[in-house]
Amino acid sequence: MSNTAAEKVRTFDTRTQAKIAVESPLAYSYRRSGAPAPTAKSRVVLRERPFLGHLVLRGGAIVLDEAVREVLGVSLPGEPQGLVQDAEGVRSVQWLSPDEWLLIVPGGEEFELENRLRAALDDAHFAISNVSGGQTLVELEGEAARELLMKSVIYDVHPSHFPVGKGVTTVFAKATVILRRPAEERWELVVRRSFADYTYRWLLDAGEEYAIGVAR
Amino acid sequence: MSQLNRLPQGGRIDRSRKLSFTFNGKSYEGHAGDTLASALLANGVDIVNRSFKYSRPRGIVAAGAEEPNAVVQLGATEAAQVPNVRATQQALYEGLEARSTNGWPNVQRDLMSLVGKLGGKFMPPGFYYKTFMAPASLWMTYEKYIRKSAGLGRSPMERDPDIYDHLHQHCDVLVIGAGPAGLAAALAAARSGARVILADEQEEMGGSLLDSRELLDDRPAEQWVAQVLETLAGMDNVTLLPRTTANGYHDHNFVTLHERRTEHLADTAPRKDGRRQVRARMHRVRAGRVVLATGAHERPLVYAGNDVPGNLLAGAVSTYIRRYGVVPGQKLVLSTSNDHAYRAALDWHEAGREVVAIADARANPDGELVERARARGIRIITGSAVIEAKGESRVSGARVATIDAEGFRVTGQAETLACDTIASSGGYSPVIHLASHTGGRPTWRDDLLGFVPTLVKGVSAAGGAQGVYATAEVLADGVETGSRAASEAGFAAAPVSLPQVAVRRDGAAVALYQVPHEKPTLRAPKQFVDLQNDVTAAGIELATREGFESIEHVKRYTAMGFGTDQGKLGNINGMAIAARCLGRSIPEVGTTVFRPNYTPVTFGAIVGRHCRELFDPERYTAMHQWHVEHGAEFEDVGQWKRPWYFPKTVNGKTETMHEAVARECLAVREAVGILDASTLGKIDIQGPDAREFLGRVYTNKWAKLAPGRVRYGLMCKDDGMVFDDGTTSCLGENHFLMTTTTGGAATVLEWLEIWHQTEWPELEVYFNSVTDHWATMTITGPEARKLLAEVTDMDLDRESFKFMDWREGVVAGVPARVFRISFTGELAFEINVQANYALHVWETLFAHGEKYGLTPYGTETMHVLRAEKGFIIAGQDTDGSVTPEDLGMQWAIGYDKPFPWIGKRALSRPDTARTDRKQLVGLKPKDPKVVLEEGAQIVFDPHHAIPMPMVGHVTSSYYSPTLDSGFALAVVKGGQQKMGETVYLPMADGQVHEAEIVSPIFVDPKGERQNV
Amino acid sequence: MFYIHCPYCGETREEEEFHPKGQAHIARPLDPDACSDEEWGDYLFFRDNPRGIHHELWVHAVGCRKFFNVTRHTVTYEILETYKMGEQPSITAEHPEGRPTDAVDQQASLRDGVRA
Amino acid sequence: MQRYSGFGLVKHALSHHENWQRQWRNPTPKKAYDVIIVGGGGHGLATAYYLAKEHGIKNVAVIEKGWLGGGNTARNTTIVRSNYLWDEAAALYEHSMKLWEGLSQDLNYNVMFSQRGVLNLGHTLQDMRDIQRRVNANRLNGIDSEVLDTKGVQELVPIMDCSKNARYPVLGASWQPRAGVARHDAVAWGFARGADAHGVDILQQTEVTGFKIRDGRVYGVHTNRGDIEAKTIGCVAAGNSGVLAKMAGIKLPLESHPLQALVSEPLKPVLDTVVMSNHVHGYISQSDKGDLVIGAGIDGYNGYGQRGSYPTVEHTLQAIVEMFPIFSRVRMNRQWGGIVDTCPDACPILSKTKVKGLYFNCGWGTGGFKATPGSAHVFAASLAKGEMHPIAAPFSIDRFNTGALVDEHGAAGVAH
Repeated sequence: MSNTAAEKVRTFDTRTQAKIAVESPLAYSYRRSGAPAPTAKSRVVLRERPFLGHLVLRGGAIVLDEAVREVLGVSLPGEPQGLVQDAEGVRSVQWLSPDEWLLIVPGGEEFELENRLRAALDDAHFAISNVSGGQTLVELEGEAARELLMKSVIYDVHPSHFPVGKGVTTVFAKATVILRRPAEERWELVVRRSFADYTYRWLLDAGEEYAIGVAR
Repeated sequence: MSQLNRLPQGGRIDRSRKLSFTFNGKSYEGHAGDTLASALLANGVDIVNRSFKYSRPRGIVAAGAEEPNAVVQLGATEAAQVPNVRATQQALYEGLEARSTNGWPNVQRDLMSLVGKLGGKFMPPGFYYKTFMAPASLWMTYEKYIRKSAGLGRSPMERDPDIYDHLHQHCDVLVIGAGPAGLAAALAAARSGARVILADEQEEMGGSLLDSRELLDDRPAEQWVAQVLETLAGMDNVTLLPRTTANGYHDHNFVTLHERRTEHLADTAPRKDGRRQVRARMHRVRAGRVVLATGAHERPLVYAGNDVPGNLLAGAVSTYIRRYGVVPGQKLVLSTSNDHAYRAALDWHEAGREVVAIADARANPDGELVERARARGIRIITGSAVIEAKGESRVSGARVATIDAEGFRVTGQAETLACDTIASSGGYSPVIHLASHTGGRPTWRDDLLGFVPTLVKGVSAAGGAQGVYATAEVLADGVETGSRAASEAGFAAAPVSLPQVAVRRDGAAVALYQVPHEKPTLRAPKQFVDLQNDVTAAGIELATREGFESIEHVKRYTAMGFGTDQGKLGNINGMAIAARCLGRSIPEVGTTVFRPNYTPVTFGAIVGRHCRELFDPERYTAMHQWHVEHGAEFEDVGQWKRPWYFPKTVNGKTETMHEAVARECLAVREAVGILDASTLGKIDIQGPDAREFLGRVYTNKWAKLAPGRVRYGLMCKDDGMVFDDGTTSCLGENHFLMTTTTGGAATVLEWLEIWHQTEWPELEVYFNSVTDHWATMTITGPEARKLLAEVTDMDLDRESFKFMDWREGVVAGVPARVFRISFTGELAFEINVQANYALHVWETLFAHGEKYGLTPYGTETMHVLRAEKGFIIAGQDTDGSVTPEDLGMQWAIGYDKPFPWIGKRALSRPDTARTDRKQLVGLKPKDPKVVLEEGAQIVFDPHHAIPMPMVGHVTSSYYSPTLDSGFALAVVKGGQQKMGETVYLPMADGQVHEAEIVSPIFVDPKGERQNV
Repeated sequence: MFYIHCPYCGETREEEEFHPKGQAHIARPLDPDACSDEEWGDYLFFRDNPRGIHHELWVHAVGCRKFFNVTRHTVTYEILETYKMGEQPSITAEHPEGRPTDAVDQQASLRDGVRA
Repeated sequence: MQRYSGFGLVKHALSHHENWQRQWRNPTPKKAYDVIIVGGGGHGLATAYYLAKEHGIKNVAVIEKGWLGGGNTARNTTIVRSNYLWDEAAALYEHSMKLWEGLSQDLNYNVMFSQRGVLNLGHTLQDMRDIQRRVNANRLNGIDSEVLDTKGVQELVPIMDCSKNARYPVLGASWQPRAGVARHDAVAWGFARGADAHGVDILQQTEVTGFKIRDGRVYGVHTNRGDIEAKTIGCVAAGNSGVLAKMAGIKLPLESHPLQALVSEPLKPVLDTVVMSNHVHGYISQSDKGDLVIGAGIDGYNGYGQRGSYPTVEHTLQAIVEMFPIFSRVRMNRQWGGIVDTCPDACPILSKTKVKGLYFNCGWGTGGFKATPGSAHVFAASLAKGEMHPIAAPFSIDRFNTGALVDEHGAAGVAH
């Protein structure tokens, strides 16, 4: 055991560089329910972005902001429902609660990011939990994406109420999702792994009206 | 017989499109744009149903949601059956098949009507309560026959082929009703830029303007409607929902709008572009402001024989003529208390049919419409009313007589006028239903002779819904209300121009509800108040005579207003009659309270997509696919699907559960088994006060748990009762990983948060769920170490990796945390890996495990193995009334911990401190072949008479292949002090099992096997 | 169905995102062992049940997961205010139109406020 | 009292129903009574009835602020059963069941008690363990109760989806054949008529505004129609009990919650038994009029508004359609809410208080209607004797301090 010393928090890289079969949370769903390919008639297209790095960051906004700026180069969204992305649009920080943020980064970056944040935060009272294996990101695009969301989430997704750069945790059918709008034409659902199949089947069912397609 | 009542022209129907349909098996034709009711009237169908109680023939009375009689069964196939469809609200479509809901052998000649005729007299309200009491034993037999006559339509007996859904809508202003007030309000609100939803229950928007005689800007009103609708349809901020009924108004401006998307097309939703369409959609609307523009319902007059087919509402007559081009008869008598109803006579006259007379209750009617009728030479009998309709299956005459000014007595000789149709109007009742759904009690206004809604914050009413009836005023009211709603929602009003409408001079109406008859009410021919429930004026009088004085009592005793029309026609009349009987005013008798729904809504629409496989989420672990492929039977644990057992099929024979579990158990005890334990809740706890926090929420001590070590913990509520348990590992000095039961994961996380957020915010600690991040597989059994050693280079030595230690390493190429904890009593390693790699690790273990006899096992085997060791399952061996002491877990209670941990104080209450509480013990059946029933009750004296004092029950019981015997865990009063004593379990089949109270640990009491 | 303003999210959200958790401002006795059985029973089980203004604890369960207080009328169901843990209500049964400002200012310390 | 019978009905019909008498009087309050019952719902009226009939105490007033039987008696889903888990609760409900079985004849008022049987479904292995535990306990307590497997359930209710394809397949059920439904309003009216016939004054539209208490003893009430005295007062006011208790300076461990129910449009008979499911959360029966009578869960917040939240209704109908897919096209006619006073252990309070002479009978949660005659019978005996009846004794308020709860949560759930 390497950490029997008085280490305060034990970090752990759960990812391997080895060539090992990985299964996204929707892998079972594709096999079970299929994945209709998008066609010209598809008014909404679903696409999973699997294997990203997901970190939950807890702590006070002021302290965390400094560290996030330093490490990620973006400022922490201090206002509720805020979602910010880095210049490349591949790393994001989302407000989840007054002391909780979700960081999503390209897969494989999360462990180093955690360590750098920990170093930057040093003695502050904070917590970082790696949840990369526990959730997946599902994108919805297309003219009917918003109406499909209206069938699914209780939150108001009208553009006047849900501009780009917003994200909320809300009720999706009988599950919970994090819903984000990173771009004008794109919505993202952050879905818990064990609910992913339910969410997928719901979207396929509710999306039938719009000839939903699944991009893989 | 082909549409004999259809006018050669007029109406909004599409005469180029003929639609054929059947009613009671007979074929008819109608037109696109017809309702089923208008098509039936066009074809001269008088009797559409038989009444509920007296089996009297009934015809169409109204043209909308208030129709009480024309309730039919729809559907061409079994699965497409729809019971209780109001013909007045059902659009006609090609091939529609409808039937009456009552009448045997058919609606024309109903044998039950004999019962009604003869027995009607013996069936006053409350008659069930007064009879069928002797002998008591026969009630169930009586009831069987009473039930046979119950109900209107019938349920389909096959699964619904259609689908339904919900749309979560949010808007600034929701306008309900697209008549003149609603259109004006929507236009005004929309112009201000607010997000507006306009919903209307009818096939077409426009409401009363669609059959209006009035000109708006010198054009027919319907042209103005078309123009406004076109404007609204072109605005981005407006959603138009025709065929959409606001059926429920809920707190804080939450409104359910039921949109019928395909019911006007077919009885089963047709496909569109090869894809399914939803039959109905429920819009769940959260509105900033709500405008009720729901209009008013006309009240019929209550006179003898007013239920005979051919009695209609005056307004309905106009609607059928003007909107559908149908005159529902040849000779009309109109009975009215107001001017507006004169439209019926004028329309009838213009249609070229005979208006026999107008009986006007007023002494000197002189309004504009009255004058117009006079000018056409229509006979007007003032100060009079139709006191009785003659005829049985169709009106054959109207008895008209003069009545006194109060409308209480017949003052003159009745004259019988030959006619086939009687239209009546007793005035108008604002449609206040939605406003009363949230508890607002309406207010009676004598000037309007009706109730107006009492409105809560955020809602307003416009037009007829608040008793404003003149078109010009209605339009102005609509604009004003719409603008105000938008401005309250934060949008500046924009100008809206109103059309010019000539102001009609109307005379004052008089109050008339029940029309007098020469005979007193109890002796007069039946005067119906609630047609659907066969409630008569006499019934109401009788109820008041028997002491039922509040309108709530009267309604319940007579069943008035409990029909599918919810008393839209009858309630005010009924209240007026009750008030008169009691010598009180209408508001003194009570007010009328309506509940959702405004009109009934199919369960399917309310359920939406939350049915069949989407009824409730099924949660899966990362290894689910493997379990399915390997034939697992699943157990529902919360929302999770967990493998229950893995039956093997050999030579076409599949193992029973008993066989599979025995095999799985032996594999673990003798070789090695593997369990998918991913569903256990996992909470990552970080912070300098994490340890202190654990000490407060667990009953046992945490101060000294070192990194690398794991401990079992028990959680109580502050009443001292156990509610969850699990192991918690120390990952670092300030870092712990807590596990919970599968079902308790969310509850425990919220439990930690509520204590942290509300009681101990000063503790520096954070909790995050990592349940889904990790997949957990437990390999357990004597061969577990050897197996694991094949796929890892971790040091698995028993000295360096002890029982209740955890270590990091790489398993099957994947970074893993491995915990040496055991729920089976065998050597065990719980391997946690990031879930995305889980299937690979699982399969790798199998690739190496065959030679060791690696056997997958499910929850059933897990239960047997843990029970053999006396390990509890929270929720199975506990039920919210069991303390840690009751469980014999004194070792897990830190009485001397400094902080008064949750649950501690309650343990010293008199009842929780008793020594004869029910305590967890083992039970060994005297006959080893017996597996006691879980839930079997335990007694000390099996010969005691019933009721027999029970001293406990079996909480867990299994056959143990290891012991080759049944064994059980149980709670028994004072059980911990009764080791070796015999208890009895008297069973339903008469057998009484005997069992010995023993320690709950059946296998390896010293715990040596898990320590190897 | 309620429309509830979450003081932490700064937005009014659907009731389905929230769970009611009983009466607000129930503090666990600091020294349980010093409590009589009656006092402990009172703490565990006895709650106000007013017909009128009531202070309740809710959690934004499907949202920010924060607990907060709701002042609500139990007959009209009108929500009069919501406020964070540690804060005191400004609207009470005694002051249905709002407490005088000096009373509001007398916020208890964070710890006491949260607990009571 | 004018006795009701089929023969009487014919006689009245021949006289055009002009000679029916009032079912109860509308008396003027007297200055004093031997006993006052506060609350004119089913339980209160029945308490007065049994006081007069069984204990000869006829100088009794029932004080009702609205109309008799206008509270939960008029708003429940009419299920009557006695298959409760714990001995104390089982004894109480079974006592009630036995009274139900002769109630129509006793009252000479047909309350239409229909013993069509109640099924409590099990959908998980733990459900089935709980069912077995409860049925075994019922049996040894002398209550008819048996465990059915899926096939047995399907035979009783052919229209239910008992297939393995269901999200939560039906694994079995408990079955109480003597259980059933009754006509709720008739129960209040029958007891009112019976009590009135024995001389009880039913004072409607009379609101208690306070208690007259001296030296720790109650001796009357203040009402909007003046003071009325009595040395023994029983409060049977369901959701309003807490408000009354507060007037007497007593605390009760009660919370009043909305409990919603709904009915479909009337249908031809299709469901002959009562089906209840705690797991998927819904219960259903079909009334003699043909309505499907459906009960929902309790809303989690306190509320006196006689309405709850819409999602509760949605979840209930989802459960109903899950169990009965053929009802998808049936329509919901009406929904409403009652106010149920719930105790922390899902059991009622039948208890003396610290104010001598003042008794409370409340906290029935979802169990009130079925308990009506039994609750009233033992409460009347307690008021008459000044000592709690043995069946009532375990339901004292003290249990919340001693910890001797009768926890029916596991067994009751949403069950009604």
